[in-house]
Amino acid sequence: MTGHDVVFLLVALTTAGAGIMTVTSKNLVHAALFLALTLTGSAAVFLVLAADFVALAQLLVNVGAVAVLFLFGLMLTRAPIGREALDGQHRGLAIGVSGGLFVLLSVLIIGAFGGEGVREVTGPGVNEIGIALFAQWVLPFEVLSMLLLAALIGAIVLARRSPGESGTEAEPTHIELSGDPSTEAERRPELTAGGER
Amino acid sequence: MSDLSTREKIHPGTAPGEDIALEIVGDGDFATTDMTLSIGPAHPATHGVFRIVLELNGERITAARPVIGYMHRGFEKLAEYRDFRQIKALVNRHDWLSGFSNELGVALVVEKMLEMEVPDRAQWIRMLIAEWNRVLNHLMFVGSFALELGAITPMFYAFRERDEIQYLLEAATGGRLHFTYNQVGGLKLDLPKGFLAESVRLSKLTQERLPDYFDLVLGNEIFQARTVGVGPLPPEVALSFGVTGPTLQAAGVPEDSRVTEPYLKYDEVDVPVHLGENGDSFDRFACLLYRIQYSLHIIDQIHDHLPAGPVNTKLPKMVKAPEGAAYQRIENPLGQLGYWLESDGGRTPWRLKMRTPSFSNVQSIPYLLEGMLVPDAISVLGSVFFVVGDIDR
Amino acid sequence: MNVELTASLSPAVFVPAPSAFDLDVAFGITVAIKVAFILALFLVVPLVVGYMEHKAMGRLQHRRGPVAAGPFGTLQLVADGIKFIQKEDVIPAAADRKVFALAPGLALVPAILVFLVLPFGPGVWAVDLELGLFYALAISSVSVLGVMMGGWASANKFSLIGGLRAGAQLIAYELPLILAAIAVAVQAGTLSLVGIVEAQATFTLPGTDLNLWFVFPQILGFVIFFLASLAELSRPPFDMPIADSELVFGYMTEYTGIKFAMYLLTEYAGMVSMSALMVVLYLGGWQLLPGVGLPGCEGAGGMFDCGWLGAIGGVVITLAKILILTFIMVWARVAYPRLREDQLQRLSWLVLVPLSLINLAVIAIAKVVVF
Amino acid sequence: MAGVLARRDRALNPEETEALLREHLGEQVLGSVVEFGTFTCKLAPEGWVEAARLARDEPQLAYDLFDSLFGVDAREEGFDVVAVLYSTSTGNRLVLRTRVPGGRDAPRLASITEIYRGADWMERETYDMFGVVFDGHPGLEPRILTVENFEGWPLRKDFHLASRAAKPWPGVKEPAELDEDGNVIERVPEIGDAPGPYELDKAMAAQAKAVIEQERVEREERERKAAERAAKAAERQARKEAKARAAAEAAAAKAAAAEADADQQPASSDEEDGA
Repeated sequence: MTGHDVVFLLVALTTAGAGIMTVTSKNLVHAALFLALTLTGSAAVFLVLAADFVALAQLLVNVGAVAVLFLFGLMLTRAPIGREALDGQHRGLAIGVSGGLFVLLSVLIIGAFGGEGVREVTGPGVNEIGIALFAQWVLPFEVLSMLLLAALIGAIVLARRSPGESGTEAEPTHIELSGDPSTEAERRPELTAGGER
Repeated sequence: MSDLSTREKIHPGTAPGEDIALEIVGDGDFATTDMTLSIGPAHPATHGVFRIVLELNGERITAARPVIGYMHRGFEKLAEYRDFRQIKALVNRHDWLSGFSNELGVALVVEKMLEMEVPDRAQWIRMLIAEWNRVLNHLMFVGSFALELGAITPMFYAFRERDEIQYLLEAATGGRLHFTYNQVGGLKLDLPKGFLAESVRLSKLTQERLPDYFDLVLGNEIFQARTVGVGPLPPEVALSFGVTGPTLQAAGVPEDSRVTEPYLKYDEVDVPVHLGENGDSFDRFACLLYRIQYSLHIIDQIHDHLPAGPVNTKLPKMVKAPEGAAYQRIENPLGQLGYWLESDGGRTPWRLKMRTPSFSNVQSIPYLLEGMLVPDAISVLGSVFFVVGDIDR
Repeated sequence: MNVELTASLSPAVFVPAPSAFDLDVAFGITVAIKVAFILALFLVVPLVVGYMEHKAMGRLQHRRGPVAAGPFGTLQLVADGIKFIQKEDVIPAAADRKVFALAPGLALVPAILVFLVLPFGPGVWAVDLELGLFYALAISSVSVLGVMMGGWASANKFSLIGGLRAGAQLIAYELPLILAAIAVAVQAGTLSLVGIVEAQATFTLPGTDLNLWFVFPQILGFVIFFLASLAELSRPPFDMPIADSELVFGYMTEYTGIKFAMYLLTEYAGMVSMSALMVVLYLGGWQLLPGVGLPGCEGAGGMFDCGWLGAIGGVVITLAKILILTFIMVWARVAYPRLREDQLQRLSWLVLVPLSLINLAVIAIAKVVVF
Repeated sequence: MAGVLARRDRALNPEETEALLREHLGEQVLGSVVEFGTFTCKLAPEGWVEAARLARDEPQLAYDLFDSLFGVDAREEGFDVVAVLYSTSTGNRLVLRTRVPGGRDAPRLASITEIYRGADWMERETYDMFGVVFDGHPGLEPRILTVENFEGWPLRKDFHLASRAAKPWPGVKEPAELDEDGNVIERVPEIGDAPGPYELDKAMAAQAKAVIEQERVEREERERKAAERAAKAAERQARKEAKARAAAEAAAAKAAAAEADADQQPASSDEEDGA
């Protein structure tokens, strides 16, 4: 076992551990943080395998942006501050799906590379990747970007409500109430009451 | 001095920040939880012990509730246990940034009840010091409002001027915050030798430096972006709340006690008043800055008019106001200050009501904040000028 | 010192030794010296920048700045550091203790790691990666995780809002930052930071002998990069995550002592590393003036293959440029109020992103047609 | 500003204002007075809200600036509520004043928050300071200026200053002293007799009273002892002096005797002791 193997093993074990913690954490934010650690770990795995570009892309996109968005969404919506736990409702389903995926991927990977050990490869440099992406595979690349664009637009449509829709959004009270405060008092009695109770 | 074209884009009636980029509200799975954010009692933006409870949806304020009273010191009660001449040492403490104006109000109302003739020189000196006090107060707000918007420099600029004015007033009164220079019937002492020369020099110096503030703050693009159209206060609402001072003038209401109900010798000098258009944070701040400029203009006129003569009158050994009630209002730096003095003919007031400008001004804050973003709340809190002691008394 | 323009990251971080005892001793010593030097820079340069900020702000505000600690107040930040170490480490009762404790470290570590690839002078860098620029941008984007963790774990609403704002700000400004940097990479034809410096030293205006830094053809990109880095660092006028008049002190509200100092150090280290990146990408690295090489240096524009004199001169020039850039950041802080969060988002998505795309397109076309 | 002042020609004078108010409110206008240049209109409490509405809406009055609203202690008759209104268009000031029904025990008045927004906090303050309840106010509680669990109504005259009860005001100008005619000003309480509803007030007063009493007892004790000591000392002194005088007389007698008996036999020692 070479030093290389030891490093790989350590990184891989950390990543796997973080992955398990991700799905077992009862605190949503902890889970998201462990997800970030898992993604960082997989970036490290790529690094050990001499795939620099993929590793850094993983870091930049998945850790720097996706994990941050995850955290952002959680904190903005319902994540309790501090130590309160939040338990999932679909534990069985989740175990089933992830277990199935794990088996599927394991079978595929072992079937494809099972005979070979971990070995150092000199991956393609960034020049080669660029040429491959923008010359040989340019059509799939563009199709993929269209898919992402569609997803983006879909997200905006979902998130944005048109002004006329029902909801709790506060109406611009400033305009209507020109001189008569009684309407305001009726609508928001707790406001004019003032103070805390 | 500033480019107001950006203001024209804002329709006068729209709620502030209506077309916002990130709008995260909704039902069902996308619903966000509301948050109650308590700003204060000790918070950088409240400059004093003042609390405002905000109900937030994201960063948008759905309701605001000021909580006051942390600094209530019962001055109205204390005044009932003081001789008419002693009250002035109490009242210059409620609005600690305009001590002289406060005690001036009490002196005037007591003199009104005693039907006392105050020497001309005393009246002119009172005007002079009151206007300097106004400049002192407004400079503080120029600095602190900019600081609340994140600009740290105007504060230091303002304190550069403030320090010199403080020295000037200290030379005359012996005090820096609580001057206690007024007396019933005049002033404690005459001006010291060399005061007028220094006053003239300082007035000129401050006028020379004023364009710095207009450029650095009022002309700043980010400042305009943060204040134009933020927290517009319609004039009729402002009047209904009893909002006065620069906050009311920003709404375009020409109301200034020095002009509409002149006291002292304000009817003998030219008192310009700057009026805003929309009553938003920008206008409020502009009115404040112009008030500094115009106060210095008044100070210059006082320098030319100041007569010779005594500065106080001999008081009887026992000051007893006749039975009855009198009301006197003066234009404090922050707005209209009113003293309702009711006497039963004894040595102490039966009732002294302090009608302070901050109390009424702050009352309008919940109205202004609804539907705004948290940073706008800071912009509104900073531009509806108030001193916490002046709210709670 | 020789130039390694095509080194890969993996040999540097994980030494590919077939046997653990078969290390090249000389190589190891070189790496150790370089790492020590970079760490020393990491600890000293932010202090210098901090001192400069104190003094510059003081002068710009009609006051003197620190004068008491050390000659001309130079030791003020050292004194502050000692004070921070002595302070009690307060953790709020409701806080998530582990996350709370980890967060400042997580913010600080990427700031150190970025220094690994920054070239400060001829041969003065810890490692020259083929993907240096990519590495620097990727690593520095991780810092915000520490900020968001701190904001959430403090169990304070002001902190939480601060953390959220930091996250929103990072997402919004990452894009123009990277797009502006890509334009430089396109023009230089490499992602290596040393390679970019070399490309600038040898780049001439087409049709003339005039040597130019990339700031001249890409002035737009430079401005975008500068603004975006201000936003990434939460420096005024984009300091909404801290916003002391609104959020008390944003995500740092509950932090005290050494943890607070770590956040502060992250900010100053970020100022230095972002300025260093700007120096490398746009301002010709350690080149004194366009077309002027360093004394005693040869290779690409008289900037590589230097003796000790040239190396020291290069470091001095780089640091001077960094100080000038950080001074501009301080200047902006003194002159401007703070923007509002939604105005900041609008500035990014509606102004900077389109402009940086235009910049990229123009540079790419020019690269093919003109350069 | 000049334009504003020009419009003031149309302003009603106090008599006209009162006539206008009487026209609409009839009997509810109880009277009016111009004191120190301020026109005060006294109203029956039933006409309170209507008068405020009239003052705001009547175009000739147009009192648009809500200046202030506050209470005044009216001794055993209860409390007055005073509202100060100002018109930015006419430059007139109108003071509305009414005696709150319900006496000192249950003062209640209708709220004018419907008419003036600014009345909201002003009425809360009046409630906080005097205990006047305003019907129709959106929420008088929690107390606006004092702490939430504060007991008592601070600005009522029967609420005495705790500090003043505990320690008399130092200085010769103290209003609690006798005035020049030698009369005590009645409404300043004597030490310790504050009937204020505030428990701390009482406790502090009692404590202060106890301390003062204790001091007085100690002082008297000290004085008594000092007097006793002085008396004893005087007694001793007197005895001593008497003794000395006697000795001196004896010595003189002896000397005289010695002189007289110089030629005779010397006197015995027993005789000397007896003296």
